Amino acid sequence: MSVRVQREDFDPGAEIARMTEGRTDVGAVTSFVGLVRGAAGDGSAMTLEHYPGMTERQLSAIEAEACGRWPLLDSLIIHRFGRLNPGDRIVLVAVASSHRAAAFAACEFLIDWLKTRAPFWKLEEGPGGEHWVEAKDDDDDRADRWNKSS
Amino acid sequence: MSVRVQREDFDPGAEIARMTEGRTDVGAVTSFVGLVRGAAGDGSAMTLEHYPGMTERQLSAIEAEACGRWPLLDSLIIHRFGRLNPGDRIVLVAVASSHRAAAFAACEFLIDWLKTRAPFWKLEEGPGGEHWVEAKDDDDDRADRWNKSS
Amino acid sequence: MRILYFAWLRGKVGTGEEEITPPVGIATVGQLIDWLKTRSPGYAEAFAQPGLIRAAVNQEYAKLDQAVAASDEVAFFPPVTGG
Amino acid sequence: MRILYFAWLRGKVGTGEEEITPPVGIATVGQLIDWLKTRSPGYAEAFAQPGLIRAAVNQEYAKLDQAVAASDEVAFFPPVTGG
Repeated sequence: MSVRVQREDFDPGAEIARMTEGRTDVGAVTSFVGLVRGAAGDGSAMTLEHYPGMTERQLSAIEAEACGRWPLLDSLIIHRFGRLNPGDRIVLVAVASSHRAAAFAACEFLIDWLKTRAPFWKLEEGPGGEHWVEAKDDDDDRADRWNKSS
Repeated sequence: MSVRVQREDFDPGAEIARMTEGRTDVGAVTSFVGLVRGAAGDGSAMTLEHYPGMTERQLSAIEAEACGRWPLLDSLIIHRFGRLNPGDRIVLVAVASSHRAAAFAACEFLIDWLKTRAPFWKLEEGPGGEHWVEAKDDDDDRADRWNKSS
Repeated sequence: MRILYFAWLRGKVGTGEEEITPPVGIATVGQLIDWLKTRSPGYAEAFAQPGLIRAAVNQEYAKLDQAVAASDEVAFFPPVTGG
Repeated sequence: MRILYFAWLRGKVGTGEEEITPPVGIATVGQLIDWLKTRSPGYAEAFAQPGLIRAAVNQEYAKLDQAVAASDEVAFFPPVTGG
């Protein structure tokens, strides 16, 4: 179980490989990579601000919650901050478990909860200048699903 | 959209990276890696038999079904055959989409359908000799979920 | 007609692939199975439990009432266990 | 008391971080907000829509009735948009 908040890019393949290296109890690894969308060169870069300290604390709490809900063998959250361009990776969530049902559920839970709980804010650069991205009701709805009957 | 059935191992990281290379419309990449479980050296290797021709045809049909159900930008299924040891990778399913909900749903759909439709059979080596793995009702149930609402 | 057998069906019938010419009147997958069962005790055993057999005609899943012709590739196998 | 502001709240109050000593009687997050709003038009604007404000005390999410003390780190920010 680990959490990393960093300015640098990450290598999803290396991280996924590390989760299974030298072990034979992992039957399923699920992963989610989130990327910046936007036409290249249209100026739609963004800057991710975060709350150092609280971010790591919240991500660890989210991971602990997932570990309590599903039988996980390992999990990893990496989230970048700073200026990012279209096509850049933002976030990686990866989960290892004996079975795929737990691995899928936990991975989706982690990104859903992260989206509504981890203190990150996106400042988008657009043709009309910078603006702070507003939170989506849809994200709240997706996170809320996990509070209903499991 | 592509399908590969091969004896050789694959590199999940390289495959995931290839799905987003040079494009800025992908917002989410989900992946599933299935691995052989079992204590190392306990003789729990297995041999995966398949039906050459029909396997590729069924995997392509499964992929086409997923593309019809969700707005996918790319998808990939790699499935190995031959003798595999505990810790070895068996299967990779990866999906790229603009948004994460479609990427998660399609990825889980693909592995659920693959498990009940793609003509592969596992011959396990155990302490008591070889035996053919029996299909699980649970896998049928998981695949059937996708026939219900939405 | 080309017939393929996979997994434990192959062991019971004793071959993975054969060319056969069924008697006149064998027009469906179900009739083919009934005829195959008469060929030897091994075949009879392989097809003893219909619920454990899946069939494909020309590499597509097929039901018992699906038509089969001399030029078809017909496969029999247990429920799949990949992934 | 250390107060942090993030995203557009920082722009409206004009700083990302400050040390303040609230008057006696400010015992909860809600009371702190009410007092901050009186400090300048920028603060008033930042906290004008309570539904758009999230608070954390010592890096844990907090509700309006949560107690705050002089040694606490209190943060205000809009709903998060990471991931």
